[in-house]
Amino acid sequence: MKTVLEARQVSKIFGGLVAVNKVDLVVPEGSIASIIGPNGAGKTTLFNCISGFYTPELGDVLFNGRKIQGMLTDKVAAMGIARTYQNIRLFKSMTAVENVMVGFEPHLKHGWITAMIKTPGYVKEQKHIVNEASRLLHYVGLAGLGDNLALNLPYGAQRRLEIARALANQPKLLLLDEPTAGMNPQETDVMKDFIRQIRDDLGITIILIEHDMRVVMNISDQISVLDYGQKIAEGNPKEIQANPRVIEAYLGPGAAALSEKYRREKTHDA
Amino acid sequence: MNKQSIQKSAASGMVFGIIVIFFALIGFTVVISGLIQKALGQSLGVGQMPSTSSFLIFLGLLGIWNGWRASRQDKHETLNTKKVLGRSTIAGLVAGVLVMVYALIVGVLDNRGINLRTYLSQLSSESVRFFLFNQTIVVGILIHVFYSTLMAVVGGFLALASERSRERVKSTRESIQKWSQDHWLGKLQGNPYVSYVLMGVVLLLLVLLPRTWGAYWNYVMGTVGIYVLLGLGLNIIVGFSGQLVLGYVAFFAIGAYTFALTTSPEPHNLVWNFWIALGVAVLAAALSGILIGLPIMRLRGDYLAIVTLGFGEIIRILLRSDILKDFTMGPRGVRNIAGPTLFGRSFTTDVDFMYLIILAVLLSIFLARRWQESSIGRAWLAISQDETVAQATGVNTQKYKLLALSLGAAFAGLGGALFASRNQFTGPEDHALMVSINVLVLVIVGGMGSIPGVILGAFTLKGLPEILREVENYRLLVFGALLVVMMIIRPEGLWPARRPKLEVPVGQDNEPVHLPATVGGEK
Amino acid sequence: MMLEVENLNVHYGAIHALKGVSFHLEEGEIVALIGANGAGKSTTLNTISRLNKPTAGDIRYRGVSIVETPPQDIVTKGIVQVPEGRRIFPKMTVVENLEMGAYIFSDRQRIEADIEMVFGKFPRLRERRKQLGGTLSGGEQQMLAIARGLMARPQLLLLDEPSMGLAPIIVEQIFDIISEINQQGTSILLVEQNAQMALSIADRGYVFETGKIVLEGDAGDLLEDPMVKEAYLGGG
Amino acid sequence: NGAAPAGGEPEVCASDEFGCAKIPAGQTVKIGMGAPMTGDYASFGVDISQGAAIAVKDAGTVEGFAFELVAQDDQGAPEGGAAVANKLATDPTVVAIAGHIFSGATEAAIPVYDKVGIPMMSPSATNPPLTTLGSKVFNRVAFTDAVQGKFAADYLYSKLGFRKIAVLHDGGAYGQGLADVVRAEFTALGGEVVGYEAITPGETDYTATLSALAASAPEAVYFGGYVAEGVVLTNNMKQSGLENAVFFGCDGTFGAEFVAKTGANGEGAYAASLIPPESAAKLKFDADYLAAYGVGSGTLSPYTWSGYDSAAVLMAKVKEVAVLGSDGALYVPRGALVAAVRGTSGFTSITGDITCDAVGECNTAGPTFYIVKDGDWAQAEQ
Amino acid sequence: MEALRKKFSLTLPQNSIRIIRIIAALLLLALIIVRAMDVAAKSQFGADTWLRLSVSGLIIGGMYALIAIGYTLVYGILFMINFAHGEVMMIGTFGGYFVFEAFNAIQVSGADGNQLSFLNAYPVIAILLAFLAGMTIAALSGLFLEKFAYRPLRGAPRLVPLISAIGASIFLQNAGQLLFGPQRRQYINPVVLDRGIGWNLEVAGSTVVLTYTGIFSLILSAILMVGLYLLVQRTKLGRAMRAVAQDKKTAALMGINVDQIISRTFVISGALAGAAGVMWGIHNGLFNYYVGFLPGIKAFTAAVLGGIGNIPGAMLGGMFLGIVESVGPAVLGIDFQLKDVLAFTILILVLIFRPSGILGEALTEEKV
Ligand SMILES: Nc1ncnc2c1ncn2[C@@H]1O[C@H](COP(=O)(O)OP(=O)(O)OP(=O)(O)O)[C@@H](O)[C@H]1O
Ligand SMILES: Nc1ncnc2c1ncn2[C@@H]1O[C@H](COP(=O)(O)OP(=O)(O)OP(=O)(O)O)[C@@H](O)[C@H]1O
Ligand SMILES: [Mg+2]
Ligand SMILES: [Mg+2]
Repeated sequence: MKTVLEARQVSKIFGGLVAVNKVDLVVPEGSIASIIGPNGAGKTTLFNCISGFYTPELGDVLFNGRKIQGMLTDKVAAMGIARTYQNIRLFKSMTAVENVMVGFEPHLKHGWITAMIKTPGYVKEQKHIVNEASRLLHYVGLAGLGDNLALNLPYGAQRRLEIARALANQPKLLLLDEPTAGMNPQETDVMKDFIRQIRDDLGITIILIEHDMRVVMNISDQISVLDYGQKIAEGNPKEIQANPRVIEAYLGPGAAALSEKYRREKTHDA
Repeated sequence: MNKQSIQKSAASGMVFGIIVIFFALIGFTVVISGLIQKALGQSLGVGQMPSTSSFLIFLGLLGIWNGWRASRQDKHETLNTKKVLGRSTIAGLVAGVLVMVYALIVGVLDNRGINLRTYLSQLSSESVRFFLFNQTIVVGILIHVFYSTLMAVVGGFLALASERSRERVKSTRESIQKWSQDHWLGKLQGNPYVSYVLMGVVLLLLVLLPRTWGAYWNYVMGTVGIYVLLGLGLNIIVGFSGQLVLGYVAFFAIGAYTFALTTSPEPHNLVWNFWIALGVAVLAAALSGILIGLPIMRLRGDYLAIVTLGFGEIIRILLRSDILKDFTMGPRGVRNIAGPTLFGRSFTTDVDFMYLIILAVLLSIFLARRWQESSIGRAWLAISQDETVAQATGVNTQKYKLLALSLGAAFAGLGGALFASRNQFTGPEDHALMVSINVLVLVIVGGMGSIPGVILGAFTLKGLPEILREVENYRLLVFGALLVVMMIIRPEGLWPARRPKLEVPVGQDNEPVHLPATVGGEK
Repeated sequence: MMLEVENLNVHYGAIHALKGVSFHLEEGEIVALIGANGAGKSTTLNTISRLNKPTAGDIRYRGVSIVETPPQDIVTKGIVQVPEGRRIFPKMTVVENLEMGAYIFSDRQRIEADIEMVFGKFPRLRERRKQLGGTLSGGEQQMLAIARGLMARPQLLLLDEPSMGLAPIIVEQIFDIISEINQQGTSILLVEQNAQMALSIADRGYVFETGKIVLEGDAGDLLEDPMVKEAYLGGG
Repeated sequence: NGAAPAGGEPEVCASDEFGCAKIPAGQTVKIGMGAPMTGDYASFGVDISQGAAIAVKDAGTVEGFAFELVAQDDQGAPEGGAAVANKLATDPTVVAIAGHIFSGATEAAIPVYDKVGIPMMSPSATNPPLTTLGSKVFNRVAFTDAVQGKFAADYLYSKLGFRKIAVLHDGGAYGQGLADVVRAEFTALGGEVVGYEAITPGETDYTATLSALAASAPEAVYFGGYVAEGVVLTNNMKQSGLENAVFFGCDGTFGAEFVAKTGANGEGAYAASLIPPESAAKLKFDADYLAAYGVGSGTLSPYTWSGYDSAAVLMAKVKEVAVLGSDGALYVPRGALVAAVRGTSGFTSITGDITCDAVGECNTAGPTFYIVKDGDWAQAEQ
Repeated sequence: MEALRKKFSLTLPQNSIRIIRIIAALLLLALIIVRAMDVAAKSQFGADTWLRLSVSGLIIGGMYALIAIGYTLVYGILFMINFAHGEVMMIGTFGGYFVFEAFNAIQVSGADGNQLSFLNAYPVIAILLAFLAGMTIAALSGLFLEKFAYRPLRGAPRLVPLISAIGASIFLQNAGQLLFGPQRRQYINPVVLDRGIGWNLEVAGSTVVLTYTGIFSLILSAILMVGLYLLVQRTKLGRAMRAVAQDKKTAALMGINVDQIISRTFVISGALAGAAGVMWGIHNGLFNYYVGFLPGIKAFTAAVLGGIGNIPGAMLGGMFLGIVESVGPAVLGIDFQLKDVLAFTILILVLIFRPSGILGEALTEEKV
């Protein structure tokens, strides 16, 4: 299978802290690759290196075989890498549909002069992207909410809108940073299915950062585990779940076991 | 009455007392009384003090307001006679006593023959006596206390009465609203033809008014028009693309001087055609926008503001400096700048010029609207809200920020050229920091990002001080105060921006989810 | 009765965010508030901390109404909130953030001791003690936020989604700490998306839906409740 | 107007180039003024308008009509000058303008008054080209910068015997104009200008500029600008290595304020002025001014007296040409007034003899030079 | 780990823009040095002149710094440019002036029985009281400004308070003119602190006067700045100020009275401006209602130069600006008229290379 993204010995240093330490990552086309790891392991930093926010001090990031480190973020986006953010970052006082339309930006052909004259070509292009944007909204389940300001949307809808905006970039690779954070289990399930659907429907490769193991273990083709900036394990969900190092550093005994423990404690107290 | 209520009343009285004293200290009491006297149709001789009765009217109004405010402390409570009487008496008394103390001090000092004006320039003997109603000190201060209390009580009862009638007012207003909604007038709203008719009326006015209202108003309105141009331009930069630029006057100056130097016989004797020079001025300003913008695109917010402010100052100082004297005429400025010509005929009367300005304004409004509503406007808006993310979403932020800067600069260049041409003169002092500040103020007072707001803002900012000429030396004082009050009352501006609604085709629920054609793998 | 909330109504402009919410919390209890996004849980906590002003209703703390008490005095009374979304001070170091938590105290020694105490609970923070808050990872920030809340020695701790965005093992630690704090005598009002965990350590729970409480009861009963099971506990 | 012979209009109006100003019974005859009343230079406007207001009080009435001064704020800037001019020009009862104050504002205002025939008499707009624009209406009681500069250079070279001077100006049109003339004339006389610098007006510390000048050891520092900066320069000279150089100012730095604020530092400083040292008229004015405004004349600006004079000339001329109509209104033929003002000759007032030449320069005498002696201005050897 | 460090130090910065920028900076620096050496070679300026220029730069820089701190404090907390800050300084200048005037009018008998003005009899008390009065009244006006013009706008878009501040500035300036008249006034100092007298240094054959007022101002601004720095870094109030600056809501949750802290910030910032105002009067003498405008703009520039919101930055920026203004034109051999051009050019250059000021934190690696 073709490799979409390859990271080679990527390292990012903040002052004295090596946030990402010689990480290798190979993501095949059409897969869902998850990155997990304790808080502060360097997952988001790795995303930032891939999407052009940071220039890694060391190592290469290759997208479809081309080096992309050091490129500005808009160029990276134009090449086909789109992302969402751990703390939602929408254009708050723009409507939902406008948020999505901004995503089409790298593919627009018309400029300020044609916009001024309103040439037929320009008008057609605009019509086209309004349509496309609302179809995308529909696709992510926000049909009919297009005219709402982003800040007025419920939390879950904002997460979806971020994804819609990213999809409008027409990416080949989508980076999702904790898409289910702050969602309740029911909503999380819906989001999980949706992510899989994006991959299946659109053939977009997805890299996912997530702390919710029900999501990660369910939809990942491949999981990489970071700890203190270093990759400590890689494999399919089964392998990862069984890896003692991962359990020790990250997974712990698991939610079910925990709540059992508390329940016992409580009855014990009583 | 509880303690809190007493405190509030006293505080209100205190504020009003201080206001009265402040007015007296800056001589405002005399000026306003004079205006009242004139408004009542009584003449006022030169250098004469206004009559005591007009002063009493002024004080009375303030006193009534005091009582009113003190009485209505909480929106939710219902007033009664006892409450009102207590509160307004306290407020009036406190204000009165404060004023009394002040009057006593200045009265005694003045009686002793001390010249207060050495330190407080408005306190002439005459005005001190005027403040005491031309009575002896004792009588004067007693009148103050008594009158202030009385008027506050009147104000309190007015508040009571108004509250009693408020229900009625409210129901009347509601019924009017209802009527206007039901009635054909209400239905007309939102009818596209109505806006065409309205536009027609405005156009007609624009054609007719310059012919009728005379040179002064043409001049004032011309200035307003030029500031509308500037405002529209800065609005592109600040309002649309979110870059705070405090040196906008630099582009104005570049436009004005380019035009001036290419059309004036002195110092270069170029004397170009008006329209060519106008075009060159606009281009020069736009180009300077790009040149300035290129190195500073990384700057954000207030850093950008101060760099551009510095740039504006650099331009102004250079224009008046000795090193550029031979090129720009130094502090003297360029005179004999050309007026417009068309088909060989020069049209430089105030009316002609007004039409030219109106034309330029209409064109600019058109352009600004087009850009705002286009994908360019959308990209600007995205940048203004979150530049980092906009860039990561694929918006070429550098390009768009530069574009905004140079388009905005072009408007300023046009404004500058028209300004220079109309005055037939331009000098470094035309391009001081205050111009940048004024334009920024009008954009924000009007409503940032809003084109009608800019127009309204320009009228407010450049028209208001002209109207305030009636209050002479107090006009800037009043203007400053109004600016603060306006921001507090309407922080979003007089006419806030609204995003145009897009016609979003709503997907049918039963429609199968099918994929946007352009989305995803283009295999 | 430690905290009584009665008929609380809150408006954000035109939005009626809380529509007559009433609940209570006994001394020493952990009470969980669960519910979907935007149901009004955070609003409830913010109103108790007096960051919002209710339009109607009453909040009593140990029998005394605190709806008119300004936020800073709420803290001195012993009610401390760990807000949603971390909200640590980004330009202060970890230690400075902790010191801010103890703002209402001035006894240096006691503050130092408390810092040691929270470092004991969150060793990760000790490693990062000199780092600026804004550059911590999400999980580190969340730990810091809770630690900072503890610095004020709360009697009633309001926790708003403390497990959000945390690694499973950290979630475990956090809940351990919550139950530990509770055992040491602090009452806790806990808002959580992770209803499973929340209800397992809570004594009682309330379920919010669009500004109202739709269900309440013993935590154990709620865990068994079919509606709660379906909506908030998920399949996994 | 003037075409239709209305009610009581006298004949002169019909034949007058600009027609008549009609002042209905009960109203006042207005003398306009455009002056900076707010902003950095407000003291000039306030002072000059106060001087003019005293002239209005002294002027009495014309055919039973009182005069009134309408001073409008032009902020000393061209933009404001044009606005005020337009405003005043639309008021039919404004017959003449005692102003404007600054040259820039004046220049913007002249075309407006030119169109409607309102004569101007500026107390202080000294920029030389103003009278070369071909305006019929513009006149001034102030002498031009060119005249003053030439006299000053000559005085420095011949009278005081200096050969090395430094020239400073405040970067404004007025100051720079003066400085340029002085530099050119002084060099032409054979002297050496060892430093030529501009300062930024409004500041209160010029030691840096002066220290740099001191390096070339000039015998005198000529300054073209206003009193505020003049005071600071004089005070700073002592700390900047220029303690032995003489400060030589212009009419902008003359006045009581200079003496008051420089104290001992000011001893021996020169300035120019258009007023003769003492006269009965001046003494009376000074007393009136002090009584009316509580500050001495010449304290706020050096142009108090010319403010009085410019208004006084205009009102005298109004009295000459005004005619009482049969309807009881007062008619002031505008064209005639313009001509009468331009034709002023031998009008004696505070600043001496006012006689206008063909282009509207009404100050025939050159400047008088003053020196600070024992804490007051004294006429220097001429 | 070690290997990584080594390799890291060997790798060149990959960002080509950065390289270009560094080269450009070096070129510029070289240009300036060459020019300065050129000027120095044929300069007529002796050591005396340089000393005079530097001293004057330090003094003015100290005052800029003091005013700049006020800007920075308020900016740091409210992210708002308090445009009326210069006017607050003006009010302070008047405050001190009236105290001086009053003490000048009071006659007391001195030690030797002569009639002396109080000012000359007890100069230390008089100066202290003048500062007290100037700082108090300026602090109060800062307080009122915040209460009436800014507090109602808490939470409004960022530029709205700026406009309100501009309005307040216009209002205060004109109120000053109307109250006290347009004329310039002059501080009459006690004889011991007379302007113009000072230590006379013989440098390069000529006398350089280090005026007492100048040295006094310099020392006083240094003391105030250090005091303020300690206040913000070391005290609880300072920590609360920083917390409020970073997150108001959370600060409230820590038990901080946010409104009170903001008020206090304005009080401190006003008091510093007031002190600068009185110093201005004592050192420069002349002032009127307009006195605050220019220093206000300059100090604002200084604050940005140093990194707005950053207190040491404001001090550095103020000093730097003062020195550039008085020494810069001489070093580069350009007209003094262009000193502001020089100052602003340097500002622009600094910001091009350091987009958030000399001491401001770098923006480039924003965490997302
Ligand atoms: N500052 C605000 N201004 C306007 N509306 C607000 C504000 N804060 C909250 N709301 C609205 O009030 C409602 C309740 O919000 P709240 O934050 O209390 O919900 P929540 O239960 O905490 O949700 P979540 O699980 O997402 O944290 C929502 O509809 C929200 O949009
Ligand atoms: N701009 C920065 N400056 C300094 N340190 C940083 C910066 N960004 C991140 N760090 C540090 O780098 C480490 C990795 O952070 P990162 O945000 O990548 O973690 P993460 O794996 O995404 O954690 P989480 O799951 O909690 O979000 C953390 O210790 C963090 O404090
Ligand atoms: Mg992360
Ligand atoms: Mg919440």
